[in-house]
Amino acid sequence: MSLAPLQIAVLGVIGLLGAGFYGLLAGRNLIKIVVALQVLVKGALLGLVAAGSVKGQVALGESLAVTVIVADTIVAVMGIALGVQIRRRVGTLDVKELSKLRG
Amino acid sequence: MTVLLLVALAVVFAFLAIRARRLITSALWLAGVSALCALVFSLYGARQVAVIELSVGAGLVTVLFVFAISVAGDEPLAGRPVLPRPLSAGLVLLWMLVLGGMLLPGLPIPPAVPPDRAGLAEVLWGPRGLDALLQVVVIFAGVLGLLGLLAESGAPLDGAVAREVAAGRERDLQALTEQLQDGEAVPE
Amino acid sequence: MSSLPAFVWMILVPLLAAPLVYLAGRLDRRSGLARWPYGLTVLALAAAWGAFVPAAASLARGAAPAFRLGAVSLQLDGLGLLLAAVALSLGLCVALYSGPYLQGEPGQEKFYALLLLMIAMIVGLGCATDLFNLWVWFEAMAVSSYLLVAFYCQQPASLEAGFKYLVQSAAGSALVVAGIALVFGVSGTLDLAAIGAAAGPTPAYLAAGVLFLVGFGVKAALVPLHTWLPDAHSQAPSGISAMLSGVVIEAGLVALLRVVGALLEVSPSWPVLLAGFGALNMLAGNLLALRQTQVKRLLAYSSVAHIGYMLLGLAITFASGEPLGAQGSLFHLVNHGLMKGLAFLAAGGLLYGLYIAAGDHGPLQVADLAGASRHYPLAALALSLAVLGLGGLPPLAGFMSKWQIFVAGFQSGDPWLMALVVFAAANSALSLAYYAPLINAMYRLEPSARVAGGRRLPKVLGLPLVGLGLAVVVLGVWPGLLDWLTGPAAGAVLSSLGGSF
Amino acid sequence: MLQVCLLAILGLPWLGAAVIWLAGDRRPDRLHRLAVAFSAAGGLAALGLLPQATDEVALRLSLGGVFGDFTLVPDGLGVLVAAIASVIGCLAIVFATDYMQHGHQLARFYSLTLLFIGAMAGLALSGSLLLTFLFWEITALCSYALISFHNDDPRAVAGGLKALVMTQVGGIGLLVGALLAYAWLGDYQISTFLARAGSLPEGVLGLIAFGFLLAAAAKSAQVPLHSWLPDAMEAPTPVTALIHAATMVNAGVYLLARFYPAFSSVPHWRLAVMVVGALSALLAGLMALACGDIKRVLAYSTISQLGFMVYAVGSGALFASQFHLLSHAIFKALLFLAAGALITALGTRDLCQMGGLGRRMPFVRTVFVIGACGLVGLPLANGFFSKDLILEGGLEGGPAWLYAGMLVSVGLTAAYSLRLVGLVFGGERRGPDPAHDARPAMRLALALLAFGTLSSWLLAGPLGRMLAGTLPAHSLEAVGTWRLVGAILAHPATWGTLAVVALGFALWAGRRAFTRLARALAPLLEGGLGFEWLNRQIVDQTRRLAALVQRSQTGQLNWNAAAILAGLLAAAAVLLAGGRP
Repeated sequence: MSLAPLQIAVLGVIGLLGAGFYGLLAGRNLIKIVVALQVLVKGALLGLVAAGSVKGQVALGESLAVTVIVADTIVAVMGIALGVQIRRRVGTLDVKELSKLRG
Repeated sequence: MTVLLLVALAVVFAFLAIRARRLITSALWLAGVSALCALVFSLYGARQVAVIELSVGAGLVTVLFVFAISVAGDEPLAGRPVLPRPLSAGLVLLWMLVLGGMLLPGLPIPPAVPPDRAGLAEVLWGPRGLDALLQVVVIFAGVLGLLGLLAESGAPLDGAVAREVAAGRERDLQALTEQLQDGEAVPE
Repeated sequence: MSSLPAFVWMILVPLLAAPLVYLAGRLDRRSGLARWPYGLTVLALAAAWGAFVPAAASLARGAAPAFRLGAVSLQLDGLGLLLAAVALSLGLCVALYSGPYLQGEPGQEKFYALLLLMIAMIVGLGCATDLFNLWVWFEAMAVSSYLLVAFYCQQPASLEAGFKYLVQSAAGSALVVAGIALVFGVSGTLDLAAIGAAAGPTPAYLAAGVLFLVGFGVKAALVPLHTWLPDAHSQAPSGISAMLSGVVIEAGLVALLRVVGALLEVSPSWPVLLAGFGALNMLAGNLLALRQTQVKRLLAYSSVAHIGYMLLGLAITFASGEPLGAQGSLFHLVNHGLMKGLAFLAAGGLLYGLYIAAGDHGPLQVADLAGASRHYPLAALALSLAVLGLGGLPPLAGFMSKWQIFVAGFQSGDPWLMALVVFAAANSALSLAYYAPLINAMYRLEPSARVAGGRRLPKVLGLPLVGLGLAVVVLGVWPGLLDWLTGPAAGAVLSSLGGSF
Repeated sequence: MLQVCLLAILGLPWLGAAVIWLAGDRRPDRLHRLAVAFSAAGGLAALGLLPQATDEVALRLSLGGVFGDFTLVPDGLGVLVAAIASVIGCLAIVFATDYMQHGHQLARFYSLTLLFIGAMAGLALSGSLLLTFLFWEITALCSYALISFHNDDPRAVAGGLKALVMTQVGGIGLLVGALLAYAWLGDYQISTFLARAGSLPEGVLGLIAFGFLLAAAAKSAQVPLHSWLPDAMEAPTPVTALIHAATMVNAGVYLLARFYPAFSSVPHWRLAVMVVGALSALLAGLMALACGDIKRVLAYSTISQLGFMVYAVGSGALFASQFHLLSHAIFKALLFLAAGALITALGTRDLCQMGGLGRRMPFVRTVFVIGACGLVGLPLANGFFSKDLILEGGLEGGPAWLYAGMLVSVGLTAAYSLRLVGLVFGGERRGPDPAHDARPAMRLALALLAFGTLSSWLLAGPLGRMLAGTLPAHSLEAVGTWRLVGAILAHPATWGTLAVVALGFALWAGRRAFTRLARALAPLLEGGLGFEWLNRQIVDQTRRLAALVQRSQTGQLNWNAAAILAGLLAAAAVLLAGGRP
């Protein structure tokens, strides 16, 4: 069975999105939640690049991907900073403990 | 075929990053995912973004994670997960099946299109100039946010109210540090 | 530079002012009052209004002002103008208000700079015509709002809220990118109009539609994606709560609308989906608000319910192809911005007087409001007006926009939509069960311990309250006053549906 | 002139409300004077409007779009209700200057009362369905705010909330009706609706008709939506007299009467209206017999009397219903204000602590008994004529079994009125002595109302002429006062009714014979015949549901992410279900 590049990319996107979501659902550690977010975005990035390549617009796909990488790195950095700050102020990285706001 | 293998490996690495017990391992697996993605990108012809992904995703972000872990500590968390594991796995699997079921069967196999000759820089600063400008905004906002988040409460304050606020903060901080010291003392 | 169309200045002025504000704040650090950043921010937003007027005028003349940079163009249409109007007016009020509110807090220059950035990004988002560009505006807006939510970054609760907000919003945004990749991979274009022409009922577009709906839906607080909202709205500084509730979630809705408009052909179930989420939002929002004892959390849940009304109006237009539902819905968007802005600013005023001025960051409880009317007559009256308007009582703005949505529902002649309208009306009645006790508490004679020991409110704090309060009343008495804004906006929604009727 | 009067009726009270709110609580005596001045001016304008009634649109304000034209049509029906609101409103405010003498938050009290007067007049005069709905809601809002005026009392807060939510739920009926009418006719004008109702599809007209009935039942406190009115008695007494006896609760009757020509042909509608009215009259009369709070007794009696009016509309006796509306507004306002005078003097509303007051408060006793005569319908009081007209109309236009039920209600009215008067004024003194008899301003208001109770029936002829002349759609017939009186006196049913009244008196006088029955019934009656239970159930179930939903907001990030995933799945399912080409 041979798969076209697009199919492979779609498989990869689904796999990475799934892994990322599993991380969001099962992760306990704040930092690990940020890791899961990164995985999610890797999936989306893969999709963008593959789409560009399939449509013969590699550079366009690349430029979109760069924008996403920049934006997402910023988000990751802020997530990490929030995590560090939470560790400092709340004293834990456990997401389970981080549920004072509810109801 | 190589692409398929690499993608599959990236997904496996991603799951390992999620499953890893130690944060540091998790960060390293993530770097692996990033590197594999970069490889896949370059196989898709996107060489420049591959380089960027490698340096930013596998490099910079990993360094940040390691830094954060060194600051925040890396104790494994005891106790049961918030969601029952089968439920998380079931939901995710179901979602992957739905998405896959929607996408894979009906996906048209597109005709090979000759790749364009434009380079990343030309596109990014030419047709997608607005995106590039907005990236600057995002970075600016991010830096401001980071400064705000990591700022210590040492900023100059004014007036009676502010002094009160500062005093309250000091008290909180002290209580917190004491608490933390106590908390850290117990396991040893 | 003078060749730039006026509406671009609406984006550029706050955008360029942001670094200036930050720099001014750094130079002015000594005083701790942040006079310069505050003044500059207010000035910049007022100047943006100066750009708004010619932009609106040129749109009214029938010209469609556009700005192109490379392959990406920004175009001002009715919907964009409406979003800009809400963002700028609420933004100006919030900026005015935050000066006294944040007095003495560290890091104010960052607050103002980010506020300006956020407003600029929202205005830009309303004008985007390119799918990916839309996402970039959206993401930039989100990034500039993270610190604003977690502004009290010494407080565990606001850190918690900030982190939840960041994670959920980032997850949603990743889903949107995945959707963009799908659309791009199938159609090869990113232009929304071109996508609209190319899209058909194939699985790939369908999957992209789902991803967009959920991705933008997180920001627009569709139930069950709303879970970040009460935390973020209640923990942010009150001005930001007003912005989040009055503009940011609506910006999510507008983004959703743009994308769904382009993907309309993909599925006939869009109206069902919108109406379903609308009903769910109304019910869940009201029920969740019913048991709240914290004022700001209660108001946050009421935003969830009000998104439901807007969705209902949009669903009516999607189902019937008549602009009236969308017009009502967008009118409600404006009114909700004004009313909820007023509510959060008034509640924030009370929070300031009762807690923050004393250095306490506890939540404002409904019980704390007892007797507030005698010590804080303006804030109490403003909050009463706001919640009565939100509850849909005449002659306040909220009634008129709800009425417009209801009329649209009945004119469609569809029994399901009519039933939904009745459901919405019943929800309005239900919502009074939590709005009214707020008023009762404020007009008690016996002051709570908090009120008895509360501080006076700075005068400037009252200015936005008066302005927004007047707007809520005037629009309720004379709803036609905003037709110039809502009419073209509804037209823009219709034309984004591609004239497929 | 007409326009000036109209604007004055609506505008003066609202202007007064704004002025008083802005004036604040600092100088109470100035507030009293301002309130009296504005309400008196409004009342005079309303009286000036009476002779100018017309069925033409007098004022038109075009809002454009889906809001249509706001019009004011001062026809007979509207002018009557507006005049009642303005005049009794003025008297209630005069009374309040004494009643609220030591009150706090006077500015809020007077502003809301004036706001209400203006809104009620607007509701009556409105010629557009949307405007009607608008004023309808404003009156509900004022009613809520005034019921819970004493916000420190949890019962007042609960009562206000209950009134607000129940009338809002009923208001949905009016909303649906107005929306349907607009969707099918493209116009909000009531005149258009009355003229073209026949062209509506049968189902639509039926929906509108029953929607309006629902709204009317909620507003006029008819079974099964009546239970908010007794709880509304926590309001300051002048407000009770004005809003919850004389004016706002009439809005339902007014609505039904106004639209009667359009709905009378709807199958089962007339019967439904009559049954609702008769049931309310009967059940509320029973509950009034067992009640121990003077204001609640009067509240139940209001429900019962409103039931009479609703019954009259259903049977087609429109003139009788409006005539009784006028009579009831006067004598019930009198009774409530007199009760207010008692309450200020005694500091309690409990009937068990009254008794023997006849000699100590002779003035209040006299006017109260006059009011009770009106309520019972004894000859020479206005209630006699209007109630008998209703019963005659019912005998002609409705089934006999309902008429029999109404006769029982008449007897019950006599019984509980006698009980009330006996418990308050007769027998031994059962509590501390009253501080004083009624104060001067109170006396003025009470005396005017007592005079009205004894003489307002003289207006039957002019009222009939005005209604017949300005309501073309209703096809009413004008009859002169004396001919009407003659006809009433000559009708055998009148004497039957009087006999039933005597029976009712006898029932209370010989109550010892029924002790066991009364004891068995008492808990049932005090519990509001199960309606209270039903209300509580609805509230409890809603709260339970809310608690359930609240548990879904776990505050756990992992669950939040799961919700996003669930949203993805649900959206995919819906889109897929409809998305297959």
